[in-house]
Amino acid sequence: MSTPTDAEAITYIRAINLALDDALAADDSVIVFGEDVGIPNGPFGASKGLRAAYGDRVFDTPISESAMIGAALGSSMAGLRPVVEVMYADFLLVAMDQIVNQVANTRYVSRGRLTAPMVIRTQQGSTPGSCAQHSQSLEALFAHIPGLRVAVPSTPQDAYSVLRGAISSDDPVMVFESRRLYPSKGHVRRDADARIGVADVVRQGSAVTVVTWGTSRPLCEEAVDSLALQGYECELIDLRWISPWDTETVLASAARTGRLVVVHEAVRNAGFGAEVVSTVAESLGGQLQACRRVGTLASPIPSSPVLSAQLLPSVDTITRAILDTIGEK
Amino acid sequence: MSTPTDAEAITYIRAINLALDDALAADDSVIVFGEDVGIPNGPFGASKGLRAAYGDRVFDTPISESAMIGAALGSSMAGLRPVVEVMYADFLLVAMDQIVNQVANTRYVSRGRLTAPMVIRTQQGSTPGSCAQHSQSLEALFAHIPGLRVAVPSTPQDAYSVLRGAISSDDPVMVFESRRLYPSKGHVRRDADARIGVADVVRQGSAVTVVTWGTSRPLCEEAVDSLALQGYECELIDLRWISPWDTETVLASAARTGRLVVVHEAVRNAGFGAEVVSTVAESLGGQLQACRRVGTLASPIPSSPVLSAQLLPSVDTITRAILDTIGEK
Amino acid sequence: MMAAEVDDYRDMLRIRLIEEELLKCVQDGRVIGSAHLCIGQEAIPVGACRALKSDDPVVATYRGHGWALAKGVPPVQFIGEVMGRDSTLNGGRGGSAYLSSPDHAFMGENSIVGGGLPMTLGLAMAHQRRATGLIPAVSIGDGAMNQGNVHESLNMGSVLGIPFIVIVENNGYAEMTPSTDLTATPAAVRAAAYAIEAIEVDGNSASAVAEATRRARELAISTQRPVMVEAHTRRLGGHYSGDAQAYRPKGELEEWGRLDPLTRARSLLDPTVAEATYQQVVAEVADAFARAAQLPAPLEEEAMKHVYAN
Amino acid sequence: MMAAEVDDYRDMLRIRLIEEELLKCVQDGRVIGSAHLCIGQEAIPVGACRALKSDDPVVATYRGHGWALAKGVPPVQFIGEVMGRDSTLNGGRGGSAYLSSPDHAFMGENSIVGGGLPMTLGLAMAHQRRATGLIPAVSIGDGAMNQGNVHESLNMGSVLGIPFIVIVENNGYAEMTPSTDLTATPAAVRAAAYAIEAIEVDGNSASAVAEATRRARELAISTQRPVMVEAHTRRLGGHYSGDAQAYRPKGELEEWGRLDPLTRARSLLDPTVAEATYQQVVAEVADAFARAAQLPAPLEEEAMKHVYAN
Ligand SMILES: Cc1ncc(C[n+]2csc(CCOP(=O)(O)OP(=O)(O)O)c2C)c(N)n1
Ligand SMILES: Cc1ncc(C[n+]2csc(CCOP(=O)(O)OP(=O)(O)O)c2C)c(N)n1
Ligand SMILES: [Mg+2]
Ligand SMILES: [Mg+2]
Repeated sequence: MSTPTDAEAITYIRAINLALDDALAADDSVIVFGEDVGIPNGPFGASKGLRAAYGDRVFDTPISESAMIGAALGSSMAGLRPVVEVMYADFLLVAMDQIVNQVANTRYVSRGRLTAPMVIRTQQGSTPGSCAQHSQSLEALFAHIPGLRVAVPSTPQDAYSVLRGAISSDDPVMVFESRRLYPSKGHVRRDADARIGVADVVRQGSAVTVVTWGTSRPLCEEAVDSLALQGYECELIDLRWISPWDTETVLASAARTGRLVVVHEAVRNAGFGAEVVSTVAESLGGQLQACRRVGTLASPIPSSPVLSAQLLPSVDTITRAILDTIGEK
Repeated sequence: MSTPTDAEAITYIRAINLALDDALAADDSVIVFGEDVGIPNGPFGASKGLRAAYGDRVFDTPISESAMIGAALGSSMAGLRPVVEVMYADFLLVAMDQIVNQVANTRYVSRGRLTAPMVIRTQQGSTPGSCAQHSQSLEALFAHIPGLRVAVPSTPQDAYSVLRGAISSDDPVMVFESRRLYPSKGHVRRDADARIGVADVVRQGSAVTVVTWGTSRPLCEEAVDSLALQGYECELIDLRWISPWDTETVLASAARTGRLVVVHEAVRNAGFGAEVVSTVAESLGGQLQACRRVGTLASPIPSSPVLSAQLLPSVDTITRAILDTIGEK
Repeated sequence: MMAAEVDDYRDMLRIRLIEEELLKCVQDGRVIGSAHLCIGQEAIPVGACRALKSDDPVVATYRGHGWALAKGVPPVQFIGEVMGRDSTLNGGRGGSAYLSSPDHAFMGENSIVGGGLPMTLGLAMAHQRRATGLIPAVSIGDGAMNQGNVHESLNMGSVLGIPFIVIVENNGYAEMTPSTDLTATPAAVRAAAYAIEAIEVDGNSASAVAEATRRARELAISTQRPVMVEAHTRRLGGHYSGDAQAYRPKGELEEWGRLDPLTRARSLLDPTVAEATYQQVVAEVADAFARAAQLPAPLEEEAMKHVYAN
Repeated sequence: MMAAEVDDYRDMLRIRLIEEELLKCVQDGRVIGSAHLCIGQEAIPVGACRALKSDDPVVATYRGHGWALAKGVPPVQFIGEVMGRDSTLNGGRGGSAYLSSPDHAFMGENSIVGGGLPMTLGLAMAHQRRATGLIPAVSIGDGAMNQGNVHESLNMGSVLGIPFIVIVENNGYAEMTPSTDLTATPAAVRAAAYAIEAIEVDGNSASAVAEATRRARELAISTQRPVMVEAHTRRLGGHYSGDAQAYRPKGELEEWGRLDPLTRARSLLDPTVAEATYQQVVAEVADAFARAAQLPAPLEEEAMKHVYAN
C-alpha cells in the first residue's frame, strides 16, 4: 500500500488504517479481525487493503461479539496480539461479560501469569440521523473497570499513536474512535510519542482549565478560540486516555486557574467528567472556585437532528459553561 | 404464608420476600421469575413460598440472562409487571445489551407509547471468599444510562419499600440488593413511604456530610457513631436511590457543612461517588472546602479475605476520610 | 384469488416505491442519515402480515420499513418519521432504523442484530398469560442466527412453552459478507436444536410466505412453542443506502434481479389491472411524500420528554 | 491395562478425598466462602486429561477442582489456593471458583456460566496459527448450553475452522433445577446446529471418557473444527458446599450413588491393590492438607499488584 509522507495530511480513518498496517508489518503476532473487516475492507475502511497485504491475519467473523472478544482474549493469552473491531460502541454491550468479567480479570487473578495484550477498537458518538442504538458514547462504563485501559483519540495523529501504543501495550486496551471525526484531516508523524495516559495540552491559558476528549475536542477548540478573541485565555487539555489519565497535567493546570470545565459527548450524568471534577475537587478543596460539566443531557439520542441537537454538547453550551465558571467567585 | 407483625424484626432477605408476596397479592399482573426462583424458592430464598402460593406466576428459567431480561421487557410492554431476578450483579453483564439498548430506550424512542414497567432484582458486593466474578458492585454503570431507575437499599425497611416502589413504578427499575446484608434484621412497616429517589437522613450533624448507599451504610454508621463520641457530629445520608437521587437533601446538607465524604463499595474510580461529589462541587464552588471519596481501590476483587480487605472500604478508611475533610481548611 | 394477487402486488409495490424514493431522499438530503432498504424482500412482510392477525404484535430489524407498512402504518406518517418529522409514530425519535407504531401492533424495529428476539419472547409470554389469542412474530436476518440472544430466546421459548413466530429472512448477505461464510448451518436446521418446528419457504412469493406463516401460526398455537419460518430471498440493494456493493460477484445483481418478487407478482396479473394498480400506487406514494414533507419539524422543547414516566 | 485402571482409581480418589476434606474445611472455616464440588463427576476430568496432551490448554468452570488436579496441579498448592493462602497458583486471588495454573496448561476456572467458551475459541485460534499441535479443551455444564456465548463460540469455531474440544458434563442439574426443565435438546443434538461432531459417553467411566476424548481430539484435528463430548454423569453432592438439596426427589441420591464412578473404578481392581492405593492416597491427601495449612497468608501489600502490566 502507498504510505503517506509525513508532510501529507491524512484522515483520521486513514491514520487508523496506517497504524494497523504498520503494526501488522512490525509484528507477526498481530492479527486483525471483526465483522466485514477482512475481505470487505472494514465497514468504515479501517482495514482497507490489509487482507490483500496480510492474508488471513486479517479476517471476517460472524456477528457474534461475545465470541469475537473471547477469541481476542484467548489468542492474546496464547501469544498473539489481536486487534478486534466492534463496529459500534453500542454493540460492546452484547459482549460486556467477556470484556469485564473475562478480559479485565485475566492478569490480576492469575497474579500476572496470564495476560491479555489485546486491543478492542470501536467507534462511537452521534451523527445526524443515527438512532439511539448507534449513538452512545460509552467510555465511562469501561473506565470504571480495573484491568482495562481506555483511550478516546480525537485527531489523526492521536488515532495513529494511540492505536500503536495500544497494540504494543501488555494490557487490554479499548480504543474509542470517533465516527464523526473519521473524515477530518491532519498530519501524522509515525514516530510521535505513543506513551499511554499522556494528555495533550492543546491551548495554554490561565482563566480556566477546559478538559475534554474524543468527539468534543473540536467543539472545545472552537469555543476556546472564540473566547480568546474576547480576552479569556483558556487552557484546553485533551486527555486522549481516560484510563490511565493524566491527573498530573490536569491538577497542575486547575491549581493555576482555580476553574474547571470538563466536556464530553457521553451522557453527563455519571460520565467520566465526574471523575475528573471529583479528582480535582478532592485535591484542591476550596481552591477550586468553580467547575462545570458539559455532556449529553440524560436522554437516549433521538434520530432527528433537530432533537439530538438539543441534547448534545455544542460550542454554545461549552462557551456558556466556561463563562459561568469565570463569572463565579 | 405467615406474615410478620410490624413489631417483629425481620431479615433483609425476608423483607424482599414479603415485598414480592405483597406485590403478587396486590396485582395480578405481577410475575416473578429467574434462575431457581420458582420451585427451589430462590437461590437466596427471596422467593420462598411464592411458587406454592402463586403457582406459575412464579417460575424458573434457563441460565439465559439476555432472554430473561428480554422476557421481562416484552411482557412489561404487553401489560404485565414482571420482576426478574438476576442472581449476581456480575451476571447483568451478559445481558447488558438488553438492559441498555432495549429496556432503557423503550419509552423515550416510542415517545411514551411503549413502556417497560419492569423490575430487575439483583444482589451485589463482596463477601469473604467470593471471587472476582461474584464480587462487583456495578450500580454506576446503570446510573449512567438514561431511561433506567436504580436503587441500592441497605436496610430491611428500605429493601421492602424500594421493591414495592419499584414494582409500582411505570419505569424500568434496577434494584441492587446486598448479599452481605441479607441476614441483617430490622423492623419493616409495610405502609412506609415508598417514594422513589428520596434519601434517608440517618444521622444529623454539622461537621461534615457523609453520603452512602448499599453495603457501605453499616460501615458509615459505625464510623460516624464513633466519631460522635469524639465530638465530631457528622450528617449521614443514605441515598437509597441513585437514579434519581436526592440532590436536594445532599446539597442542603453540604451547603451547611462545607465538607463532603461519599462512600460506596463500588470501585472508587469513575464510581457514582464521582457524580455526587461533582454535583456538589458544581453547586457550591469554593464553598465546598473539602471532599473525599471512599470506594474499592482500582482492582478486581481477590478471593482471599486477607487481600480483599486491603481493597474494600472499611470503618477505618471511612473514618480517616472524614477526619481528613475536617482537618482541611 | 385474483383479488389477493392484486393486493399482494399493490402492497409490495407500495413498499418498493416508497423505499426507492427514500433512497433518493437520503441522497439529496431530505432524509438525514442512512436507510436499510428491503428491496427484493417485500414479499416476506406482505405475505406474513397477510397471515397474521392484525393485532398480532410484530418486531422487526433496522430493515423494517416493509414490516411497518405491511402492518398498516400509514405511509404519510411512516415517511415523516424516516424524514425526522414530528410524525405520529415517534416524532422523529425512531427514524429509519428504530421506529415503532404500537397502534398498528408494530412493536418496533431494532438496530441491534438479534436484539428483538428476547422482547418477542416476552411479548408472547404476556399474550399467552393474558389469553389474548395473539401470536407475536419477529423478523430477523440470517446473520442474526449467530447472536447469543437469539439462541437463548429460542431455547427459553421452547422449554417454557411460549408460542411466537420467528421469521428468518435469508437474503444471502450479512452486511458485506455472504451469509454462508458466517453460519455453520441454515436457520431451519438450527430449529431442531430447540425442538421447534421450522418451515422453509420461497421468500419471493407473498402467497407462499402467507401460507407458511399461516401454518407457522397454527403450529405455534398447537405446539405452544416458537416456530421458525426461514424465507429464502435476495437482497437486491446495498446493505444500507450508502453501500457501493463492491463486494458483489459480477453478474450477481442481474441474476438475482430476475427473481425480483415484484416482477413475478406483476406477471401473475392481467396487464391492464397491473398497470392501473401501478399508476394508482405511484400516485398514492407521490401524494404521501408530498404530505409527509408538510409535517412539522419536531419541537425542540420536547427533546427531553418521555425519558421517564414523569 | 491394570496399571491404567489403578491410575484412574488413584487420580479420581485423590480428587474425591481432597474435595471431601475441602467440604469439611468450608464447614469448619478453614476455607472461607463456598466451594462447588465435582463429587461423582471425577471420571470426566481424569479420563479427559488422560487423553489430552499434557500441554493442551484446559479451561474449566467453578466446578473445576477435578480439572486442575487432573492437569497435574500439585495438591498442596491447589489446596492452599482454595484456602486463600499465598499459593504458587494465584496467591489466593482465584480461590475455589476461579483458580488457574498456566504452568500446568490449566488456563483457569470460570465463574460465569459458559464464560470460558469464547476464550477457548481464542486459545485454539492462537495454537492453530502458531502450529503448536495443541488442542484446547473446555469443560462446561449442561445448563451452560443455554448461554449465548456458548452458541456464538461453537458457530464461530465451526465456520472459521478452529479445532477445540468442548466437554459438556451433563450432571442432571443446573443448580437446583433439573437440566431437562431448562434445555430443549441435549447438548449432543445441538452439535448438529454447528455442523460439528458430537460424541456421547458414559461420564462415570474414566476409560470411556479417555477414549471419547481421544477420538474427539483426532476429530478436532481431522475436521479442523470444534468437537463436542457430552459426558453423562450425576452430581452426587449439592450445587455448592452450602446446598441443603431439599429439591432432590426422595431416593435420588441413593440411586445415583450406586453409579458412583469411584465405586466402579475400585471394583475393577484387585482388592489388595485397591486398598493399598486407597491408603496411599489417604496419606498423600492428609499430608497435602497439612502442608497447605503451612503456606503463608497472602501479603497484604501485594493486594494491588498485577492489575496492570506496570
Ligand atoms: C449486535 C450487532 N452487531 C453488529 C451490528 C451491525 N450490523 C448491522 S446489520 C448487520 C448484518 C446483519 O445481517 P443479517 O442478520 O443477515 O440481516 P440483513 O441485514 O441481511 O437483513 C450487522 C453486522 C449490529 N447492528 N448489531
Ligand atoms: C451467567 C451466569 N448466570 C448464572 C450463574 C449462576 N450459576 C452458577 S452455576 C449455575 C448452574 C450451572 O449449571 P450447569 O451448567 O449444568 O453446571 P453444573 O453446575 O451442573 O456443573 C448457575 C445458574 C452464573 N455463574 N453465571
Ligand atoms: Mg442477511
Ligand atoms: Mg449441570
